[in-house]
Amino acid sequence: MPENLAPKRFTIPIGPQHPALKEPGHFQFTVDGEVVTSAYVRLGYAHRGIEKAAEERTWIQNLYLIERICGICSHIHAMAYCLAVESLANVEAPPRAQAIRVLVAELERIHSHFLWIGVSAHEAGFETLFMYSWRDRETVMDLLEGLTGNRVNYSANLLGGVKFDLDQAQMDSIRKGVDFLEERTHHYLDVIMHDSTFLQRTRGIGVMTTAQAEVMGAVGPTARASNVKRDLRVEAPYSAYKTFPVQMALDTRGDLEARFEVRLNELFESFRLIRQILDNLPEGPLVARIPRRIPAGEAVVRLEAPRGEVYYFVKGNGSDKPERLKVRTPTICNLTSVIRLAVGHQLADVPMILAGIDPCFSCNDRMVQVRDAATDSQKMLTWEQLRQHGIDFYRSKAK
Amino acid sequence: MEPKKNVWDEVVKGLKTWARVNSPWVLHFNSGSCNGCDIEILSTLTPRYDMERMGVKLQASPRHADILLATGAVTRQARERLVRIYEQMHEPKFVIAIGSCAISGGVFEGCYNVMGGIDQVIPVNAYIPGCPPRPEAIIYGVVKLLNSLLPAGSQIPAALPVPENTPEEVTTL
Amino acid sequence: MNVFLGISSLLIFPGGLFLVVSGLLYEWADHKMLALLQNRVGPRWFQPFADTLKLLIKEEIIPDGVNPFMFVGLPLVALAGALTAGLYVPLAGLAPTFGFPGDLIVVLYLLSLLTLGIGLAGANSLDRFSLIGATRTLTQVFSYEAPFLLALLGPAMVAGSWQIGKITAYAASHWLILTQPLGFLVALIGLMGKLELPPFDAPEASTEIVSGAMTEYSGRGLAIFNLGRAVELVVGLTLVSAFYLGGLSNPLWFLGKTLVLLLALVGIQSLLTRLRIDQTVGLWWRYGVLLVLVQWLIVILFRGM
Amino acid sequence: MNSQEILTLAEAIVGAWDWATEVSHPRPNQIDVKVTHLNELVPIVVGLRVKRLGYLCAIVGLDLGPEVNEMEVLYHFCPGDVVIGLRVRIPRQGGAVPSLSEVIPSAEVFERELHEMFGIEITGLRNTERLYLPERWPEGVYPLRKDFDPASLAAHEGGV
Repeated sequence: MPENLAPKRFTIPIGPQHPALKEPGHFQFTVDGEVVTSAYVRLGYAHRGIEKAAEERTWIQNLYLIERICGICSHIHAMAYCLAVESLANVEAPPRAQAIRVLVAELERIHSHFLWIGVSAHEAGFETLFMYSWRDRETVMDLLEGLTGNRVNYSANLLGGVKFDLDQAQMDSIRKGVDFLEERTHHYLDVIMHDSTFLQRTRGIGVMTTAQAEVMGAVGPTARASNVKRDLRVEAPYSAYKTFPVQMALDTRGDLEARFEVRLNELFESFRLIRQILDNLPEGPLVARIPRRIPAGEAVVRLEAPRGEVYYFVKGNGSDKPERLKVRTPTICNLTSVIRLAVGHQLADVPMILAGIDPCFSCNDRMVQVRDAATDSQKMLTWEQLRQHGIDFYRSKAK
Repeated sequence: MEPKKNVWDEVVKGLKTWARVNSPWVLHFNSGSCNGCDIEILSTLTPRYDMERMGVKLQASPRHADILLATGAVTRQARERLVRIYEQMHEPKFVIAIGSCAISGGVFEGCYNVMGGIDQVIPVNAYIPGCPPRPEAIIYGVVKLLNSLLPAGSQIPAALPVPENTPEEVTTL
Repeated sequence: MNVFLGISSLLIFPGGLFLVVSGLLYEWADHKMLALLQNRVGPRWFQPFADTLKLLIKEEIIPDGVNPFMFVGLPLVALAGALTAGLYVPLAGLAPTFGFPGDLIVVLYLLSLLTLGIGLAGANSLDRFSLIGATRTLTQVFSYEAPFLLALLGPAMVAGSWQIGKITAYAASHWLILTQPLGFLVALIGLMGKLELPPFDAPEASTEIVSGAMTEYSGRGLAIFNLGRAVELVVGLTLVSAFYLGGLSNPLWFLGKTLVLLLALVGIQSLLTRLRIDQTVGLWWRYGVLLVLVQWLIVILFRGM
Repeated sequence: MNSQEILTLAEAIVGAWDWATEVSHPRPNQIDVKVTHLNELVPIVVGLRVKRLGYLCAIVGLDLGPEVNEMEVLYHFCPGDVVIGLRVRIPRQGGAVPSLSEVIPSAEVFERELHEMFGIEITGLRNTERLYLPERWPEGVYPLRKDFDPASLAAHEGGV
């Protein structure tokens, strides 16, 4: 064994190509035996430079670019962009369009949470739950395809409204699909709360206290699992959430099991909301006219994506192209806090902790946190430097 | 004069292609995609589409894989990781570019951090268009690539009994 | 004549070829049942054959910083260990070809030779994933080996001999699963630990350490290791079913018994999440050993009376 | 605290005694504050933080273009449904902004993106390594500036 490799500690690179990550992210965990001593993340693999590209496309062309920031929450990004542009041009989407937008947003939340249950079960090594949850997810994918024509990136939004309408047959199929999904969610909630081997991998692991979540700025279900009351649909209701209020799903334990339960309890909220919207869908047109040249000004829009709060900032200069578009996605806030949680856990828990925040690097890679020097991961740093750097970093942070 | 056809060579060659076509192990690498294609690749392995009936298994290490499913417009950062992964794979290896981003950079063509399609970095054997391509399209692409390895005319046996009244052109891949 | 018979029993019937083919078929049965439990269609019957053949003809790369002799030699040692263990086990319900007093211990040693081979293969490379995989494989050996051996010694005690032939003869008359249920349970779970089936597949947990000790292997090395695993599956299943499910019987009935046992394994496999390595060791030393000792106590008291 | 109370409280903090700030209300639930003296930025942020209004949503960099030769940094704090915007103008070349990472840990990430994309110096930022631009990105090239042209990128790296 060459001498520089007979250390007490290794640096375990996870990613950019790694079965635990369905997307490219490069995490380096220095482990002492099986316990993680320091952790940092080097992303940027899915950074495509969307903000610069948005400045060279017209408002309408940008819609197709924005939808492809992230494949799982593409509707939320498009909806946020449309709301921002509509508030710049102070145009209000008609009530029917707003209700349909919220309907598709909630369907997307169901699809994203089912996907997440499968992926984190796969991280824990529970293949059957992965297979079952993804089989049930096909139901909501069929509903979305029935509505919008595409399983993923369904581009339901237009500037000023929505592209399609709902007829009676589609409403009935949605109701039937939602009933089936609700019954399955009860089953999964039961599995997650009572399956002993699964609990061994989630109970008491990756605990984040309320104060930590507050200071680190965690958002979405990760924050709500640590009893931080942050849910934009309740705090700052936007578009149709004003007429269809939502309750917040909270938990106090802040460990992985709590994050599972918060996301599943949220689903029940979404099912109720979808039925409520379907029952009293307001009549009226689908699109409001919006001028090609958007008047100058700035707009800030914040929405509740499946992973947390997404923030859009749009600045127009009166031409048909935006002057500046800024997107801050939820994963970056959760990632900075979760990387610090990984320290002290077993290496085997790390994929589960990472999966706990449902990271979406494609959203997130517009922005990332790098801690170590910009060294190529292949170049062997001496272990001592690496470890010392890690420990200094955390000692100074903890001060 | 055309070399005498040695029966033994034919049998060995036939056996080799039969083995390679019937157990294509797959490795997935996302070089900067919006993960729409990646979740469709994952859904081909789940119960409804289930590629395992074709012998396709998602492998964890490039050493075990024959086919590299590359998605996403290659970003500068992911570029040399993609090349290293391609070099770590053992011959005979194939690359399938999945999704319009992998083919030509798609909607992100022209962004400063994007290099465009996968074929600008590594040789690509099959392209599957779509944003994202449906799971059936991905399976169709993989099976078409495998059929291209077989001697002309023959095909992979359909893993599922084809219902009687399906039209002719559907069954011939 | 005797030499020819010896060689054919070594290479053809209960030995090499038959063992490898039945190993691959059992592996297919394992994957197919698992897939059906996860309501997927699952692989075709010739899938393991295609996988092994494809791996054998893949390009062979020996990574640098690795001792080439061990890199190539270890898979052969592992397969040899598993194959020789097959000779002492009553395959397909027929009497074992060779046997001598104490061959139960030899068989278990040969089977753990395979796991040792995999561990050393992992430790023999620069890749950090295989180093972690190797440590996990070897720690897991220490966790399930003792209870598994004790569970198999239960029937040996009752039969009064450590020769597999005699134990299976004794087991033919009375079904030891009824008299020693705890021992059967520990033997079954121990078998899952030995074969590294989930929930005990931490050593090659794909989502944490790529594929553990096997990360650097491909082509011939991986094919031979997989063959060794398949043979180990057959040997383990026949051993446990011969001891606990009423010894020898005609091959068809014996095949049925081993498939029922495999179905039980697959059922447990699909229900549980992968346990962390410290949890598996904790589980074995806290509950595994306890159960088996209680079983021994009952056996001693009952026989003593 | 409903949004009205938050608004009045924020108004009080920002407009207190002699901060050199101009406060405006572009939208019902929004306060826009132009901070003229750079060294007053951190005290205002500490004030907001103390009154539990300090949830930093994002830091936005705006390049007002080579002719105006100025850049603007926008800090958005969003307690509840109120948006409090602190706006700071700095010269385009060599402009520097004080770092908030001591007060708000999560600000470190946003500031590093700002530094990397606009070339704005952040005084007091602990590590300024390459964020999400690739490791071999040429120094001194800032993609989100108005006068950035991709051709120069190819020339630098020989079209890597």
